[in-house]
Amino acid sequence: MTHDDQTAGPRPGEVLTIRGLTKQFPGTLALDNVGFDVREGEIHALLGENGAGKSTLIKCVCGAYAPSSGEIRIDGKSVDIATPADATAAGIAVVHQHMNLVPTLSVAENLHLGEPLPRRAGLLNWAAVHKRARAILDKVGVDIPTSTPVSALRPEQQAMISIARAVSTDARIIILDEPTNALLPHEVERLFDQMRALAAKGHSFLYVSHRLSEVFEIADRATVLRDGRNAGTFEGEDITHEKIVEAIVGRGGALAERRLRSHAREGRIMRVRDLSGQRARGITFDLAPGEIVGVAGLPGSGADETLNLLFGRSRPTAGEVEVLDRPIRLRDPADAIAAGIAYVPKNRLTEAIFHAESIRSNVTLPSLAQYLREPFLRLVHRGREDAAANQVTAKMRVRMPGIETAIDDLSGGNQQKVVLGRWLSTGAQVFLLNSPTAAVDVGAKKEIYELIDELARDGKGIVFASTELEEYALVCDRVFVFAAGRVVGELSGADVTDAKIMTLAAGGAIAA
Amino acid sequence: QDVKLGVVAVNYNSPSIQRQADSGIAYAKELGWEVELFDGQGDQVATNNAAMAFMDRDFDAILNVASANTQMSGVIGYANEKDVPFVSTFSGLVPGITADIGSNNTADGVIAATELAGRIEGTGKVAALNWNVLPALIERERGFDAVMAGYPEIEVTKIEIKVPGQVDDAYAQANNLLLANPDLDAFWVGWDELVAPVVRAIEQSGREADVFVVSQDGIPEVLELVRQDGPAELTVAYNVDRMGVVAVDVIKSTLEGNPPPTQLLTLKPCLVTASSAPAKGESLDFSTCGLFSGESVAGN
Amino acid sequence: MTTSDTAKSDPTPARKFDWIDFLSRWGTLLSLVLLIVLFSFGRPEVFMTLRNMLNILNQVSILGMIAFGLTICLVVGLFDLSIGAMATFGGYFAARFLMELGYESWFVVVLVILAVMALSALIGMLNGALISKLGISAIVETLAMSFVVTGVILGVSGGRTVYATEIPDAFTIIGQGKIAGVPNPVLILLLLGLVLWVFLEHTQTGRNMYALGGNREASRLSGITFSKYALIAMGISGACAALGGLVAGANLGAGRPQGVGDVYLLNAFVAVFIGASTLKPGKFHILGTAIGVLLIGVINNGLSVMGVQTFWQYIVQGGILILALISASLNTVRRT
Amino acid sequence: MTTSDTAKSDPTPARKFDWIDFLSRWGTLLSLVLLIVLFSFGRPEVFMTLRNMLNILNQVSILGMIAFGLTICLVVGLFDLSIGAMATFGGYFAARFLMELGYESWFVVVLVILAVMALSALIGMLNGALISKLGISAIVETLAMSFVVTGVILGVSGGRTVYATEIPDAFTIIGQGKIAGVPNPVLILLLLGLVLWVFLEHTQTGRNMYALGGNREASRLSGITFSKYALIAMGISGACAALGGLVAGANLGAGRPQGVGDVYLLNAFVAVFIGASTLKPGKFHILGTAIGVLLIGVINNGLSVMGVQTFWQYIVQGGILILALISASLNTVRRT
Ligand SMILES: Nc1ncnc2c1ncn2[C@@H]1O[C@H](COP(=O)(O)OP(=O)(O)OP(=O)(O)O)[C@@H](O)[C@H]1O
Ligand SMILES: Nc1ncnc2c1ncn2[C@@H]1O[C@H](COP(=O)(O)OP(=O)(O)OP(=O)(O)O)[C@@H](O)[C@H]1O
Ligand SMILES: [Mg+2]
Ligand SMILES: [Mg+2]
Repeated sequence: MTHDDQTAGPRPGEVLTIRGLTKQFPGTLALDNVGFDVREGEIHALLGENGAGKSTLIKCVCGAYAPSSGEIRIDGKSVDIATPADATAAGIAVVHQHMNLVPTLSVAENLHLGEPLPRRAGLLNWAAVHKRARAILDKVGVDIPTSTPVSALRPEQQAMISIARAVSTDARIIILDEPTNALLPHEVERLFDQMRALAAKGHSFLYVSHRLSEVFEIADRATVLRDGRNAGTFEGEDITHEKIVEAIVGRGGALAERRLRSHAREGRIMRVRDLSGQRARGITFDLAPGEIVGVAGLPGSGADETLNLLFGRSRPTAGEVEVLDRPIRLRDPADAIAAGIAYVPKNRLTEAIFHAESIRSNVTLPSLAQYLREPFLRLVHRGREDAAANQVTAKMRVRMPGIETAIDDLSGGNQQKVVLGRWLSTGAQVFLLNSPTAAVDVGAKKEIYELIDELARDGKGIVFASTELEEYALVCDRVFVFAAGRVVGELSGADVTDAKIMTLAAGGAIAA
Repeated sequence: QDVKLGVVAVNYNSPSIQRQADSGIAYAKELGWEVELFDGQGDQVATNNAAMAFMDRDFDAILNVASANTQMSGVIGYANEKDVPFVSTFSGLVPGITADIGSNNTADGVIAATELAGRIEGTGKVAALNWNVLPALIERERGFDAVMAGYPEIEVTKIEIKVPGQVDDAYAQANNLLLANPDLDAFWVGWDELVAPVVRAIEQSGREADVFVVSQDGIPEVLELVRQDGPAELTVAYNVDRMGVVAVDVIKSTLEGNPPPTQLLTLKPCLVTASSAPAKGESLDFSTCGLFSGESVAGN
Repeated sequence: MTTSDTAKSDPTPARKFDWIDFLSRWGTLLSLVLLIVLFSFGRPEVFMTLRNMLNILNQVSILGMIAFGLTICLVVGLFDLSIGAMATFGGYFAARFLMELGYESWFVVVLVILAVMALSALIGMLNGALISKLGISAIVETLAMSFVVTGVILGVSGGRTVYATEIPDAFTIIGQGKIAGVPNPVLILLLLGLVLWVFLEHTQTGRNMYALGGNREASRLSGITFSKYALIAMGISGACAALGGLVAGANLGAGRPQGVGDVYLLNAFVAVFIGASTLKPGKFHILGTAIGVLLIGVINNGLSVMGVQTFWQYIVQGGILILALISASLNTVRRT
Repeated sequence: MTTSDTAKSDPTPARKFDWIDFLSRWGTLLSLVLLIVLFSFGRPEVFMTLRNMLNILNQVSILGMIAFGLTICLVVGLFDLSIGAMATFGGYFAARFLMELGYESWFVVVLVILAVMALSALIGMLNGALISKLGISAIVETLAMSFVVTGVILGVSGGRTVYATEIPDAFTIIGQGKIAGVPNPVLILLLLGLVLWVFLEHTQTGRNMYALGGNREASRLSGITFSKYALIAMGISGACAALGGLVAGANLGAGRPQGVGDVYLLNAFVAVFIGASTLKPGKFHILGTAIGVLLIGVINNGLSVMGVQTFWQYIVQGGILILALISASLNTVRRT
């Protein structure tokens, strides 16, 4: 690895040292005696499955959580970080996994969040605030007016604002928790350039991502956590795919293989003609039973929107949709569900899960109508509901103490299986899956791929979207690529590769 | 003897209700009775239920302090059934009660309105502020209307006051009226709580000399305002302390087998003007005060 | 392929008794029991009698009806501040209609009651429609509606109360009669509680309401239309408030155009929120609301029976509510 | 393999005038202007006079002070239902302390006012502490606190009003005096509005409050401590409510132990939420609140000057509030 040379040479000092860090949540030991260090000017990746403890570790380091025990040293000196403000004072800047910005405030104010704003005569000097904000944005190459409210920005723009804020400070330690989830490829590149430049100036990075390819590109060293414990720190030649994956999952060869065999059959399960909405236009395709069709594109290109339109989540302005040759009207998700369409949203925590409810409730909610004692009072037959919940969770191989357990107590992967499973009993024929493996670890990912494959084998039609381009090749029979609201290309068979998708999505042409 | 008296008040925290209740309770205790008080905190249903519960617990008599008897028909029916004396103060006459100790509100309205008409010499512009929900206030307005019917030269503007928020609303309404009617001569208000805000509005508009207020009740605050000879011209005062005592007296004699001859026992009110108002800190002497302005003029 | 299998072992090792969790679930109920014991020692001959227990139930019956209705719309995540005005509405218009009709028959009374409750449900559904279709704040919309309703009642009534003599006895008996020694309002309360409990816990509609209250977006994506349930919930809330006001009117034998519902508005919120800190912390439910209502009733009755002055009732009620909130929050707080 | 390249067209074509956006921003202000024009035509000799304008301002001044304070805590995302009780608290205790002290001096009056406001700020901060430290619902906690405060006032006062004659003139002048023809309450209102506007819009503390209101977790992670700002906001809200009650007491020359704040409570919420539908839809801000307060004042004064019956005032106020909410929501609704 080329960048290995940079970390060699005069042995750099340890900027951030973590020793014996333990965090006990009620019922969960999230961190168990974790220790590692981040050196001056290095980019240090922090890896691990969902729930391995990465975000918890970061929150302990930045004062959002109080660790149960352990020591944090900066420049070798033990520090007590009790609040986020303490962390800032100690020279730590963080981009958290979620919730970094205040949507109601302007870009300029968000860039200054929690910092003292420039003043004049006791009051805030807004001209100076906007000037500084402009400078910060220019540095990361973001061209957004600083007075725009953050709520008006697209997700990837919001992500860039969060990152800009962290890298603009003169913080010595910059922590990024899955910052690239919403970014476009060229923005990821620009972020990496920025990180390299800052690292060269002596800033240190702690970088969390599930995208291993990114890690191989950028990281000098990588520390892996598993079940809240150290599972090894890797450096230089040791940063290999096999070694890292093994450390992460605790077993080898967990990666799914390329999809080879299609389950598509004769016939047509869904017919879409000229479907249009606010952000996508003229979508036309047929879906065969057992077929898995991907919709791909950069964020905002219309791929996600296609799923939203097909589910009635966004209102179509024109077009026809038929399921099993019956025309349907899509004014609301309820219409789509009644027509036999299922939908797994991108954001599990905010769009899919009923918090503090049992696994049973989470599974049976959309299909409750099938377990009624009678149709008028709509009394639910509890026995039948329980049976259905047990059957679904068994089929989806959900690992749980029982169906009455609160869904929040499940790990991310198992929660996702519950979300998928809730559609098995609605009699859905068409499954719209938006990033069903988002923020799910390698092991659970593989299981979810298998479950999708099973659905196809059962003759369901599947429309699939993902933030990770590699997944299309693993999952789909063919892929529509979107740009600026329209389909710009169709790929199938061996042509489904991340490179070709990317080329089309970015507006290029592919030689036949 | 061993008498148990149940006292219910729909809103004990209202000062004049408190005085009626307290004077009655003090007197009953003097008589050696056992007394229990229930405060409905504005909830009439709870008040009714409490009265029922007293009777269920074999109390010997019920004293209802100032919650409209018209809304206690169930309680009164039950009292009759159980042969328990039901005496009320200032709560209106309805069939079935033993007695209501109060005042003749219509007559009081007539007194205040007549005095008002006399002071503006039977002609001019008058504003009436009232809340036409409480029976006693409706009766007072009826008296006011009867008098005004006899003076076609007097132009009356009626305003319904918002309750709750009556004090602030009376102030706002009086201000608006004074602005919109430069020729306004006087205010008639349904009850004394409205006097102070109306006086404030008059003073603020600088028309203390031309506009005055008349009212009914005789709460200490208004007695004081009247004494100061400002825009608060007069009020028809009730002897609230005596009402409680008389009520207990009536209960006592009823229990002894002598029910009152009439169900409506009215006490003599008292016309309070600047000349007849009690000195600061002293209370009104109902035995000597007059009922008509001529008496107080002659008395001086 | 190595596998260590220590991870997925017993998820709950034999822990010590979890006091905080216990308190957060049972604290309110415990304090209710404690108060009852306290008052029973204070005035054993009065407080702990069947009669007084029935009396307490009777005292809280109207509050209870209104609070039950409020529970439904809070389950969906909507505040309803119009319940005070709606209670007055129900009481006044039932009496007024009966007065205008002038028939002394059971049949007419039942018809009028149904009509008034239907009307109130319609107003509630209008609230629900405005809130869900236009996405405006329930708190403010219902507040605005309560102004409108208050104005309409005042306008129609001219401020005049409808009296017992103008109302058929068949109506007043609803508030004043007893069956087997139990006052009718208590029976109505129990029935309403039972119906709404079954509705919330055991019907699809109720379950969907809980889902909406838990995560509105996830519910929409599961095919549960918010606007429909907002309509139902606000309709139920309006109808229950009107029922409460109507029973109050029957109890008083009067149709008052003002001051009926206002007394119950705040207490209903107190009761429902005490309920949400009981048994299932963080969740609104009928049983919890019933406990909240009882707590208020016991405090007021007990302190009054003990001869404690009124202002203490305010202070104790406020204090207990704060304690209930604190105990319910313990579980959440210690997580961070 | 096909590729088309029609995609990259202009994302924002030259649009027609955006009526909906215009209405959602300016609708409330427009309706205020419309009402003023209407009333001016109705009673030109009365309504559109400087005296009546000052009169309107004077009438809304107390509501305004309370609503300004409420704005601050809503900015942070906290409801304060104790403002009614706190207004009563301020009015009563200022009068009571002055009565007990019995000095007729400016110095003592100022001292007492400061003491009462400090006390109210402390109670508000206690609310803030309970809410932020224990994570309990602000709505219910403040409701509970208002019960406690009401109880304390009733207990201390015994229900007795402190009258004008028992209060020094130096106090009543605060509510009754004028400077250059402008009533003192109006001056106090304007000053308070200015101070709080600068505070919210142009100080770090104010901006941090907006940040917390917009996203509490993001703010926390950026080092903005919720509990600190909850304390400040609730303290300000309590102090402003007490100030309003105190000026009301000075204006009417009475320290009333009940019935002062309750009316302002609901109207303050109405004003603040109308404000949040004005100019910056969805955001609470002082200027908006001022417009909301004015709207209420103009409706009440105008209808009353036109001789419209009281019940219409309730209906019109409720109706306008609903319209304001609808107009403010238009922008949001069409987005879906
Ligand atoms: N506030 C909390 N209360 C209780 N348990 C928690 C809390 N936050 C995290 N956990 C648990 O701690 C463990 C570590 O979670 P953490 O969020 O640190 O994982 P992660 O490595 O960041 O996962 P991901 O890759 O999904 O972001 C998980 O079991 C999680 O469920
Ligand atoms: N909020 C929580 N409260 C209590 N326990 C939790 C919570 N979140 C997770 N857990 C428990 O912590 C354990 C670890 O969760 P984690 O997310 O690490 O599972 P996992 O092994 O990664 O599963 P998967 O591979 O499916 O993601 C799980 O058994 C889960 O039951
Ligand atoms: Mg795992
Ligand atoms: Mg994480």
